[in-house]
Amino acid sequence: MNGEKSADLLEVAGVSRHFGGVHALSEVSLAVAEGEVHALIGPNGAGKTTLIHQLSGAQTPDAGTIRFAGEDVTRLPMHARVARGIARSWQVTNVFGRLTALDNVALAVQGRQRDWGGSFRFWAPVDKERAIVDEAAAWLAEVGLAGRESTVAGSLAHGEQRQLELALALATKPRLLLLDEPMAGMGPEESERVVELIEHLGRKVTLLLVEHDMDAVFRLADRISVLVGGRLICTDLPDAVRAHPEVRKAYLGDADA
Amino acid sequence: MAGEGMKSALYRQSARRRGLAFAALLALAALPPLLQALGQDFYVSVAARMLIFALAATSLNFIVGFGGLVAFGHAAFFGAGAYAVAILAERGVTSAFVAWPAAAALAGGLALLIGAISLRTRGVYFIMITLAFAQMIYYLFISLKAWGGDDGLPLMARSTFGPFDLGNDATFYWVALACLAAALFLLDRIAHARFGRVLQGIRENESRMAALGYPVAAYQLACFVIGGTLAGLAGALIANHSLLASPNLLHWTQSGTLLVMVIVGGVGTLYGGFAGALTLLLLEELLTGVTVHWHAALGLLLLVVVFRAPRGVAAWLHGLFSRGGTK
Amino acid sequence: MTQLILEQALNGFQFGLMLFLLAAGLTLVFGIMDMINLAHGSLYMVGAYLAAAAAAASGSFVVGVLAAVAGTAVVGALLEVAVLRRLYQRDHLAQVLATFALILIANEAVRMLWGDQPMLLNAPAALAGPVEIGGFSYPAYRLLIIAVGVAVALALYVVVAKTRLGMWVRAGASNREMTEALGVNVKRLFTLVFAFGAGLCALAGALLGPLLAVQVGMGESILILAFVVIVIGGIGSIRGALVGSLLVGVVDTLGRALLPWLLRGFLPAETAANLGPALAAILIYLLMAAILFWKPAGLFPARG
Amino acid sequence: MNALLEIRGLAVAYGASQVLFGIDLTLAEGEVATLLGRNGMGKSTTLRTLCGLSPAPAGILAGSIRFAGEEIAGRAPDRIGRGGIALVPEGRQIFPNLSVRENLVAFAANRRGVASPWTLERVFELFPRLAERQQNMGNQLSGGEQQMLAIGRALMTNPRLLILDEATEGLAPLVREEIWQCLARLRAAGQTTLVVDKYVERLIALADRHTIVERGRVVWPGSSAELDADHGIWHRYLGV
Repeated sequence: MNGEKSADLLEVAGVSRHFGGVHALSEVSLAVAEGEVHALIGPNGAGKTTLIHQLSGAQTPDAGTIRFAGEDVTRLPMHARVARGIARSWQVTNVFGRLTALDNVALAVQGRQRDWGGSFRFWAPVDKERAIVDEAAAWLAEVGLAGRESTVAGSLAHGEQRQLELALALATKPRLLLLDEPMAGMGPEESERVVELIEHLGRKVTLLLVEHDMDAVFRLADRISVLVGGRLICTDLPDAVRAHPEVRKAYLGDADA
Repeated sequence: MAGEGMKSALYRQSARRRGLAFAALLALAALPPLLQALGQDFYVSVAARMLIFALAATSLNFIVGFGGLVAFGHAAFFGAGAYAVAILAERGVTSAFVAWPAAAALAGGLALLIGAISLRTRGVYFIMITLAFAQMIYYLFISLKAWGGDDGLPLMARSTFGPFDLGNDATFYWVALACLAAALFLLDRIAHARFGRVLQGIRENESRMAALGYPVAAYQLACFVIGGTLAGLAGALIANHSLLASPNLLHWTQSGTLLVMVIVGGVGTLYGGFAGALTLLLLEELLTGVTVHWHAALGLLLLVVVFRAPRGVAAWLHGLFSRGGTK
Repeated sequence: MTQLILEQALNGFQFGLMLFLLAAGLTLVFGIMDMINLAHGSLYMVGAYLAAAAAAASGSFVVGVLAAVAGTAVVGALLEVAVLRRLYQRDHLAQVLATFALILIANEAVRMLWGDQPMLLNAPAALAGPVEIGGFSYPAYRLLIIAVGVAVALALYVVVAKTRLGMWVRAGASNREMTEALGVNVKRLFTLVFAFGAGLCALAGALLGPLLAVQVGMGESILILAFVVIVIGGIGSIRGALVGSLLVGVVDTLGRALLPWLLRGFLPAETAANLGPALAAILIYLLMAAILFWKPAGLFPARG
Repeated sequence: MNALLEIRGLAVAYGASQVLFGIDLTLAEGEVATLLGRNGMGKSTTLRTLCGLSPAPAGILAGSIRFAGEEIAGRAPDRIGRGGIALVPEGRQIFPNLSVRENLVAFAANRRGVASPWTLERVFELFPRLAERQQNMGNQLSGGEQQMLAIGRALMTNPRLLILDEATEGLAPLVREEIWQCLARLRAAGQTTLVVDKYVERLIALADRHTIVERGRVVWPGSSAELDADHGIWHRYLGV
């Protein structure tokens, strides 16, 4: 899987980012192949979320390039990257809290429609556009939120909000989905549901997954990259990563090393 | 069932509300004959002025409340509309069908220019940069002697409007009312259309909208331009009303007054601008009759609004209604 | 010509220093509490009126100035405790509305106390004439303003840059919570800063009183300039306020004096006479828009 | 036993959502204690409440915090700070617009009249790198230097209780080691300390007692020896 350059959907080369004197990312290079589930792990503060920010366009790297499907997207703003097929979720739930679940997803579906002016339409009531409504409802069903359409997002349970967050990202129909700790703050049952959901998604879309739950990571990932102190120390198959001495030392703490 | 879910919580359209709006429109339309019957002809003109300010405040509320952009330079668009009409009239263009759209277009174009630059900034800096641009327009107009300088540019007569005589205060009032009603109807449609949904999303969570693929700044700019255009129309009306394009219309305190109207009326509600303009101008009428120091009284009342009715008069009244009303 | 340029440059410098007195308090209030205070200009007006009244009563300009500074500082502290403190947690719109209301109230209060007519505040007789410096003559009173302005700016610099109080203020502007956790009573610190800023306003009002009219509404026009200054400088930054003040003072004053003359060089006389003042009047706003375009958080951003 | 800090039944909520459901913790003068648990289990909230930061005071639903014999739950943060509790916060939060030297001297105090109080010289002795960079502004420092500055800044208030929230997070291994050594030296000097961190093995070596928090509740209190003896506990509550 490693050698074939053409199969890499995402190619990150020498990406660095610093904040004041803090080097959050130092020359990170990473390739994600089309169709794989790629996990990104590392201790808190290792720069995982910062890397997701660079990839999604929330921030721009100080150095290095990011290529997506062969195109250099390093300087593109976030919305342009979404149009090319990069979607993301947030570590802290980031939905439209005062809109209904269906309204939330409808916004995502509507954002994809770029026919005659896209959303620059000022007259026709959007409530009557069946295509948007139906598709949004379908995405909610896909992530297991059927029946919760008219609940205001802010009053959904925490786990449900995480599911909604996934539906929002999916409804942009991405080729690459960046998931930043999709199970953060979830109970065991909720986590299990999301793991199953991601397992299911992994067959349809390329995933880059940041997660702390190691059971989930080893169960889901085709390959794992380890980030420590802003540097990428290895990318390998799960078993190899598990055995990697440097990873054990750096990531699992000095506990068993 | 899914269709029901699509209704957004903030902007619910209902037959009852449409009925109320229609009734209010009829009542407002019946005002001139009523005042004339009472022998209070003078107040027809006062009422027309309130409607014009209601339009200006409504256009600002669309930017501030619906677009989530706190702009402090709305006087620029209001005043530019007024000057456009006066300048055209000076050159012999007196038809409302030419001059008023021209005024709106000029204000809209100005909004496009100012918005495109200002939207690079956020928050307080956006407030200040819109103020800076408005000040530029203000000083530009008062410095140019050809446009009347400090004295402003007078109009010989109100615009011609097909067969209707705008010189008649009642006719002018009805035209102003029609403009306001049309603007409210338009903004209500926009709020419920795709564009309105996007603005609502941006106001709620800007970064999330960008992550759904929306070029946020483009939508905000469009919103800014729509608000500016409507303010230009209000400006055209106010110049006709007072037969003067006054530099006072461009002054920053005018921007402040419009903003105060919006906040008093209720930020982000369709009728907030209307309610605020009405409240403020009525208070002005009432208080000037009671005390020469009516500004102080108004100030105290505004403080009461800030601390007692933080979501505006419209919401406060609504609260009173729903508490005392049915159910 | 050199005489004119030099004189106008000094006038600009002097005006800039007075702007700094206003902007210093405003930028701290804005920076630390994230509070838009439109009523800041009213404190300047109150200061000028207090100075005029106290000077008239005592017959001494100096007494007038000192009374104005002390009195306005007290008014500022009271205002902060009674009204503004309740607004820190509110959004900018509520702050705009409330402080707009305070402007209305302050203007009427002044009108009730001192009437509609502008008040007279005369510079001390000893400083009425010009001073000769190597063939260049300049009004003595304006020189005094420059001297006082420079002295206050220096004192303020020392306080902000060198004392613990100044460090607390700067720390509070960048991270209020941490400043509190380290044992500083930010609430009280802020009342103090506010009173101090009000005193500076009064100083500017009292010193400018003999040059400009002491009248109702005098605060509003200068308030906008003070806001321009702090936005150019970067909200919350004293250094930014100083640089911004001098920039605005000099650009504005020199622009008004020289632009019409410069334009005459390559434009027809009539066009130049028309365009000159217009361009000069909007120069500082152009400056501000340009700075915000390239540096959206001002020249010296105080936060991260 | 004369406890310096005694937390009893502390329950805290952010708005409508309760995050602490009764935390108990006791710390004697001169001791080093830890608060352990996975992310989002309530460790930071406990520390923040202790320092009077949000969600306190409105968020405190029940419980008491006694410090040096006084009830401090709900007190304003500046009073708690002056009362002798110093926080080294998560994310360091040094003042970017103050120089290194200013960050240290701005809040220096010796309210207890300690015989050999913390001074600039002593902090520079502890972290020589800060001495080299004392004229730099806070935002020009590297992550490790910022962490040292945050610790130095807290020490300059001569606290009776020093609190560290994730002080080794996001640091390179070598720098992290420096922080651990610094904590060991502070301990030897008798500094009472409460630590939140992830490296259990290092904490066992450093601290006297440990409290494990899970979903806002204390699930295990005990000594270093007890924790060291029972690796099952690590894996159940702290495992990665």
